[in-house]
Amino acid sequence: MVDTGSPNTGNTAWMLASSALVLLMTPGLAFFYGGVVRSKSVLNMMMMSLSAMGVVGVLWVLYGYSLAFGNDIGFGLVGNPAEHAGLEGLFGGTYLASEGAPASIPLVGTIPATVYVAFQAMFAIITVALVSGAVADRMRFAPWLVFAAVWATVVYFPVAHWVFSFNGVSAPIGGWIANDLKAIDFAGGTAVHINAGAAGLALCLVLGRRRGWPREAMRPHNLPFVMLGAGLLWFGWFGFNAGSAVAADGVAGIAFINTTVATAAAMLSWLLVERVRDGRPTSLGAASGVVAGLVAITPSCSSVSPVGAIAVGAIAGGVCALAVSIKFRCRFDDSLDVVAVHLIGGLVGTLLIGFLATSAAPAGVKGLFYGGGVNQLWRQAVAAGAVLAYSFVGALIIALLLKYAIGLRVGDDSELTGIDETEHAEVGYELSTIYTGSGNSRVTQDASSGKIPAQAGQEG
Amino acid sequence: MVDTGSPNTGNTAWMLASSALVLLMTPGLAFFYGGVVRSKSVLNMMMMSLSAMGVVGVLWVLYGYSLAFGNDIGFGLVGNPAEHAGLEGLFGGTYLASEGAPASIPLVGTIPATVYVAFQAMFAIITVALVSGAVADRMRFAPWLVFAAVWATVVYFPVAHWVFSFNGVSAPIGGWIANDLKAIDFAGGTAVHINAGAAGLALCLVLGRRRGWPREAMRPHNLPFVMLGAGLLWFGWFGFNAGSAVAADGVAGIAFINTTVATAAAMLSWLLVERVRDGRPTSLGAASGVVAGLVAITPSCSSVSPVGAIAVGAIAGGVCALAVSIKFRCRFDDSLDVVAVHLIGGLVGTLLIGFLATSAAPAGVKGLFYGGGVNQLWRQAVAAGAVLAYSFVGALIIALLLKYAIGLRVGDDSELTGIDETEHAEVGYELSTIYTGSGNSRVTQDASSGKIPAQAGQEG
Amino acid sequence: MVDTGSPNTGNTAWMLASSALVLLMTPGLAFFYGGVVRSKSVLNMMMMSLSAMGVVGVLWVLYGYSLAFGNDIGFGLVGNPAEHAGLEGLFGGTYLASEGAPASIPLVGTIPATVYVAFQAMFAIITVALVSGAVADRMRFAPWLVFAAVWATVVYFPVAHWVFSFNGVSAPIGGWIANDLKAIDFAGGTAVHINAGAAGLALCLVLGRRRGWPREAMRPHNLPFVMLGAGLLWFGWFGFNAGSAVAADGVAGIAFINTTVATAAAMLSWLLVERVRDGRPTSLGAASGVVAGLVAITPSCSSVSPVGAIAVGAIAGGVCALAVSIKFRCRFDDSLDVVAVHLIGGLVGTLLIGFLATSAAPAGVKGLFYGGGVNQLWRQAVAAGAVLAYSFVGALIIALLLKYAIGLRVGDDSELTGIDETEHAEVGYELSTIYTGSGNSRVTQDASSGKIPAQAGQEG
Amino acid sequence: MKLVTAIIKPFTLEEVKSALEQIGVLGMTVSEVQGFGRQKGHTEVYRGAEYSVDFVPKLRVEVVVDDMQLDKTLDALVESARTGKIGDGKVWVTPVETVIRVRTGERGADAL
Amino acid sequence: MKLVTAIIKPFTLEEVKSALEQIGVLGMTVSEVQGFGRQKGHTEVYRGAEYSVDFVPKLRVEVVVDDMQLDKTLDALVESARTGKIGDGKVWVTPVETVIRVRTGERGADAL
Amino acid sequence: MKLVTAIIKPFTLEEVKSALEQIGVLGMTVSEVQGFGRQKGHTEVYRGAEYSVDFVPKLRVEVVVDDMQLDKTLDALVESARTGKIGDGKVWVTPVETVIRVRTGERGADAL
Ligand SMILES: Nc1ncnc2c1ncn2[C@@H]1O[C@H](COP(=O)(O)OP(=O)(O)O)[C@@H](O)[C@H]1O
Ligand SMILES: Nc1ncnc2c1ncn2[C@@H]1O[C@H](COP(=O)(O)OP(=O)(O)O)[C@@H](O)[C@H]1O
Ligand SMILES: Nc1ncnc2c1ncn2[C@@H]1O[C@H](COP(=O)(O)OP(=O)(O)O)[C@@H](O)[C@H]1O
Repeated sequence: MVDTGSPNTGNTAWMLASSALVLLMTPGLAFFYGGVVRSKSVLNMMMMSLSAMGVVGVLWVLYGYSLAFGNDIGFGLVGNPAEHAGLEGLFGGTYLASEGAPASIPLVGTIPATVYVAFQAMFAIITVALVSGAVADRMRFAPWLVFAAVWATVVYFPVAHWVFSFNGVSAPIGGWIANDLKAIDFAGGTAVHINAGAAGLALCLVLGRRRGWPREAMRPHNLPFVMLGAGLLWFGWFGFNAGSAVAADGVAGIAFINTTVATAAAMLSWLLVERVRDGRPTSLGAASGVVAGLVAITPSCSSVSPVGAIAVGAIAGGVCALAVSIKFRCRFDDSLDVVAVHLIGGLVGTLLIGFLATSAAPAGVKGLFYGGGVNQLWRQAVAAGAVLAYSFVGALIIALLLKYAIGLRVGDDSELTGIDETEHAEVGYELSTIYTGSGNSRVTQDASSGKIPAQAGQEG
Repeated sequence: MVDTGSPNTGNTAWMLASSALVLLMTPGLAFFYGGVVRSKSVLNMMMMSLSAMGVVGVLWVLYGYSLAFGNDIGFGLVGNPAEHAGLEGLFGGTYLASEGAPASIPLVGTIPATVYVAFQAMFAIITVALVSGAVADRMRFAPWLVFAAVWATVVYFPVAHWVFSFNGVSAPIGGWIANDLKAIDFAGGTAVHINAGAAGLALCLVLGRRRGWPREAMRPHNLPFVMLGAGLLWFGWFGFNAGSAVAADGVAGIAFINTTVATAAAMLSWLLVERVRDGRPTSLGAASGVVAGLVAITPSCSSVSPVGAIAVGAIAGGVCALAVSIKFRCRFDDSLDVVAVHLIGGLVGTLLIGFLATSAAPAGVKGLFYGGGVNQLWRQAVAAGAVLAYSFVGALIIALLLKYAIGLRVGDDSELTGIDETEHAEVGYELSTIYTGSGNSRVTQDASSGKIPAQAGQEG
Repeated sequence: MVDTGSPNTGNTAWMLASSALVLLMTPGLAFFYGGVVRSKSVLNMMMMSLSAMGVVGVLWVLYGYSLAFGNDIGFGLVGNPAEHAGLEGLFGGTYLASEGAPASIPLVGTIPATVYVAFQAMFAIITVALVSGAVADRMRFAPWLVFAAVWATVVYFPVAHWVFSFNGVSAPIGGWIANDLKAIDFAGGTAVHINAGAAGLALCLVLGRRRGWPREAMRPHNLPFVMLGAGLLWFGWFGFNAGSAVAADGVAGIAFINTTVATAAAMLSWLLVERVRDGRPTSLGAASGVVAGLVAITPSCSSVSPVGAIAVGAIAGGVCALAVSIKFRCRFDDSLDVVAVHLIGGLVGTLLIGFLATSAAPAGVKGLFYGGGVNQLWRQAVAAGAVLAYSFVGALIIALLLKYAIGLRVGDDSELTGIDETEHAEVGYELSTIYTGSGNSRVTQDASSGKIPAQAGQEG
Repeated sequence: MKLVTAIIKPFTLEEVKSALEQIGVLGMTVSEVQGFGRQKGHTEVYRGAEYSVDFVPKLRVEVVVDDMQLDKTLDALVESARTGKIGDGKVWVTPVETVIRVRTGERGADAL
Repeated sequence: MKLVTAIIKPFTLEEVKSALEQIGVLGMTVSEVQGFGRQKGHTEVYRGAEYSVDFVPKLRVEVVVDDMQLDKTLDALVESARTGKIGDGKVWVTPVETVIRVRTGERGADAL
Repeated sequence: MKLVTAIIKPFTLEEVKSALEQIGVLGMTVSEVQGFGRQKGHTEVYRGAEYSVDFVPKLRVEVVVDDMQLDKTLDALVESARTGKIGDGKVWVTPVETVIRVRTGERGADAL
């Protein structure tokens, strides 16, 4: 339940910083994804992430936070959407201390409720953005916006309630995974990564493969952007993981160091797999290993030791590097490997807790290797399975409905020409002297005139 | 007045982080601006932002801070430049606590005075950098440096005093807008955005249009850079807005969530305008909507509710999206829409406070829609008008003086060839195998030899 | 020695943020470096930085931290590697306060030991990454990884002990430079910049010049990336310098403002040198000036006044701008000027303390110009010289051993074709419609099949 | 010897290439060009200003062939590059007096 | 049939294009090239090292025209591309034996 | 007048250029092309998928020369572009009927 009082400035400072860090992850993701697609789709790829910030940001304030963190309305399945609609009851009060009387505002734990809302908003945004990696190059923009809004509402907000809403923190009664099953998912291995990965799989199955995939090679057009994305993601992820302590304390400290070292280990093991399998360690591999490590340590950073974190990272990096072959084996076009990196990586991290958890870590739980038996392992498995299944089915239904209601895919022509030109009437780069040297495109109409016949791109 | 004592570590932690965040906004702006121009001007465009960090950074320490936050020397117009010249009196003391005796250093509020100085320095820097968007592709670099220094001194530092210097915070007596007019401008809708927008308008009027504008299309050369810029700006803006609480408290909290949701709403409404008017929602539109929303919520984030923030963002996004047509109607070449986004966006945000302010927000003021009548509205209007007029006239005079003293514009040839080559002897990108594959440019002279005849670029 | 207790949340918040900021510097460096090389080497250049995060990150947790911050095992030369192997003894305890009983965890100073470990880890990572600038375009990736691991172990970890390990902070007895010599190096002018610069010099001497250097011009391929790198470095450097206060206090405050203003001054003075010497102020010059200023203020930000910081920056910017000619005079191919910027810049900053230190600054030391005589100056000189010599000799030996053991250099062919293609089987950019427009590269084998004959690139 | 120059739509390159390989053409040179003709370009929108881009990205394929191979080559090119839509492109033939293989100095047909 | 190849300064393309359209040329193909000749290149400076770049960015405009159109075309090209400054470029004419429109297979003048 | 077109390896351009300058060639036009031929391309790997890139980056050098200069030019080109490795490229010669210097309108040899 939301108490009122005066916040701890140190914890609040860290959570404000963490919220900003997690927000930056979505632009970071836009570059990680945008660099991997071909140059004719870079803008659309980035727009899917950016637009998630718009759509989910607004919904979160209107009712999303309440669905996730409002008081449970039954069986730990979902919060009360009306409870804090428009953030009612989460702001106001005496903001500033005055002669003796301390500030007194709504708090969640030791921080202002609004800060907790903002921090959690960023999680909702990036989870939706992650899904877009599965549908590169071929999904119309309008259906994407609708999918983002509906999937967030029907799948993400409830699942966040299951996993992140602990009894008595933001509301008296929270979600079933956190409070009844007692699975450990510190920062979102299930709610964020398995969730997004399963949804991406469903969406790309409904959408179908890209023209020419897999025969035709679709080479990344800008690998430095991928590395920029990986760098920004790693940076922002400290807010994601260490911020999930909701305090600047020892829990944040171990989450931070574990996030650092697991990611380092995952990068190395992905590169090792490439060296052995492909003969060359690649920059895309290093960047992918970074993300795989970050994904796997997300649920587990509060329950393993730093050496355990090295193990988590090394295993995740290797497993995900091998998992990229699944889509070729099963012939589904998960264009940017959301399944291999986020679904598989999330599973690895969530399940390894059952083996590697040590009571010296904040979660204070013993895994199989530390004499804890399978008690924690099965809880982890159930949580992972439940989220996976619910998200996959939910996304599948939403995608099918949209497919038949408004259609999901761009035409073949526009896949050939490039979705940027046909969906957004733009091109990512204009470096040719044919244009920059002179005026070889005319302004046919400027913003001061009214509606124009939109007739972009019939190159096909 | 500057007290001495020992700082609140939590508030200091947040203000240190905020200062770093706001610094990052200027490189972010460099990419937002740099991506929109043609590839032959990208370096100059970025250099105008980067150089503002150099020029304004040094001036701020020498006398700028004192002009803005020194004790008022009359009518709330400007601070005493000598008061803290070289930051005299703002550092020193007992930095560290020692057996019992606490640290005792100069403070502003609860944080070290030096941190307050640094935080405010970043505002001065970015305001100057914002102006450069109006003069893309055609302004010589030396006059730009002079303009930056003079405009900062004559316009920004005093205006910052008017708006940001509250009695008894950094000095006993502060500025007239903050203390006498009591207009609300939490983080700089007037002092930063209206100020920069008006100056940009004046400067581009004096400078004149680019060769070929508006007939000739000047297409953005790197839209992913624009999105990178928008992402970094949004990220840094949390320091700008939530940092303006100068504490890690509930005020920062609501400023933070309002900044998030207003920006989200503005992005969506800009895209909606484009969809209707142009037939396509664009990535440049999404990025521009982000900035428009950030601009509008800047003055208002402490005085509206989260739902009010959605309204502020939605209105600003729509209005700015339509305002881009003004320059075509009136035929002034505000190259990167500093007027449409910053001047108009700043006006929207500043005036909307008069309508949407709610007493549940920290500012504790009632707007027209909350039964507060026009009492606040007219104050907002006066503040906006005063800053707009002063900045426009000031910039106009400075620009005219420079024009006749040293000239502002590059030659036609260099506008054709590209200002990067002629002003900076560089090109932004060198991707051709004609050069990278071999040695087809020779080193004619290396850094070990002396002065060279500079004779760059006669391609025209 | 590591005490246990409950951390100061404000200081911890700032150190968590600082650690994240310093981590971001390495991707920032990857862009600063990656933009300067030719497009055929951009990925390898970035990979050298990224891989340092992997290799050093893991070693740091295993034994690196102990070598640097474990209790001294003799003469202040190195810490006890076994002391905290795998961070043993640095985590655990009561993480959360419970009814009355406060949290009690291992601390370093007022922050969790794990946070201190993480913060210092980032220093080790970036120091190794800095070295790579000297060996652009021509060093095989595997030997680089080995060099990084060995040099970090044999050179960086001990030198960090000398300079950063103060008696009684992380262990009872620390390093000789910090405790016996009492030279001032607040954030790493010697341990980071002189250290990396000297190693880079040794490595590039052993490696030899690039094919065609210096006759053939090797033009930067992406200067906006260089500016992005400079921006991210400046941003992250606030964590580096102000974070070195290990608290959110007045020391951090003055370090922060000095870092801001010295960097601004250095940018301006580098541009001035270029204007006079070359006839044009360049964007590469501005970015290089930023880094030179950051390097020079790193050791001195706690011991000079803000006006002193302007002097430090202005001198460093000018000296480094002139120092880039040394490699041409002496004909060694320090490809990205690690010597001119980091070695020289580090020396300038370290020695200037001996002149410009003022007792009003936290270090409380008087330099020559403030009546302190040469007492501090000689200490600075000894520290700089010791680190320079040890690092140079250490790197030279390691490089020579590797050269004869496994070889360091790629073949001429691959230098012609591009190291990205031959070492990483990738190209940085693929913008041509020859590929993006259609399927003109076939997938010959996908990840679902096994090992492939690696036969990349025989274009030469 | 003839030089056959074909302006084609980018995405047809792969088919063109294999069609030429089929009839025994051993080499070709491809470059990126911008075409102007009957096929109209596309429209771009930036901050409400509509830009009409008249040029259309095309590829130029150059093949030097022996006279007897000419007709086969033209047929192969035209077949494989055709989509039937406007903008499919042109093929033109110019006479070649000598061809030399740089590596060996061989001339004429042997140089191909 | 003739192939007219013109090397021009990039910023003259728009005028060249409209000049050609005026005289009824229906299509052309443009590509980016680097030119070397009397016009000297420019100088770049990186960290104090001065680099001299000998090549100058130019555009190559290729137009296939009917013999009777040749002179009109040459005049139009030379007029519209001329700035009078060194480096304005060259125009050269080579014989074309056949032209085919890919879409229809038409040959000769009809293919243009 | 002849048009000499050479397809060469990028890194040989500088030598080719100076070889041509030596024999008094005053100008040339260079463009980037992708070559397909005996020389095999390279392999790239992305997330375990191996991509074979068939095209090899080459440069096209075009020189218009006077007939008497032709042989000198061909020799210079072939000498300077040769590395002896497969993929060195081709040189071909086509007849040129007219050359015009845009700046002056001069025709023929004077236009070069
Ligand atoms: N007269 C010409 N000379 C050179 N190239 C031409 C000419 N006419 C057309 N082209 C090239 O052929 C391409 C296709 O021509 P276009 O008229 O658009 O379609 P189509 O070939 O179907 O009639 C153009 O984009 C241009 O590159
Ligand atoms: N002999 C040549 N063969 C092919 N192209 C040439 C030749 N001479 C010049 N050019 C091209 O024409 C362009 C202009 O030539 P240049 O000598 O610089 O100026 P001008 O044409 O005014 O004499 C050059 O940049 C080059 O692209
Ligand atoms: N028949 C051809 N027509 C046009 N260009 C060709 C032809 N054959 C080869 N080329 C060009 O020459 C280059 C080198 O040819 P290749 O067969 O690879 O080596 P070599 O010239 O040593 O036999 C190719 O990359 C291609 O650009």
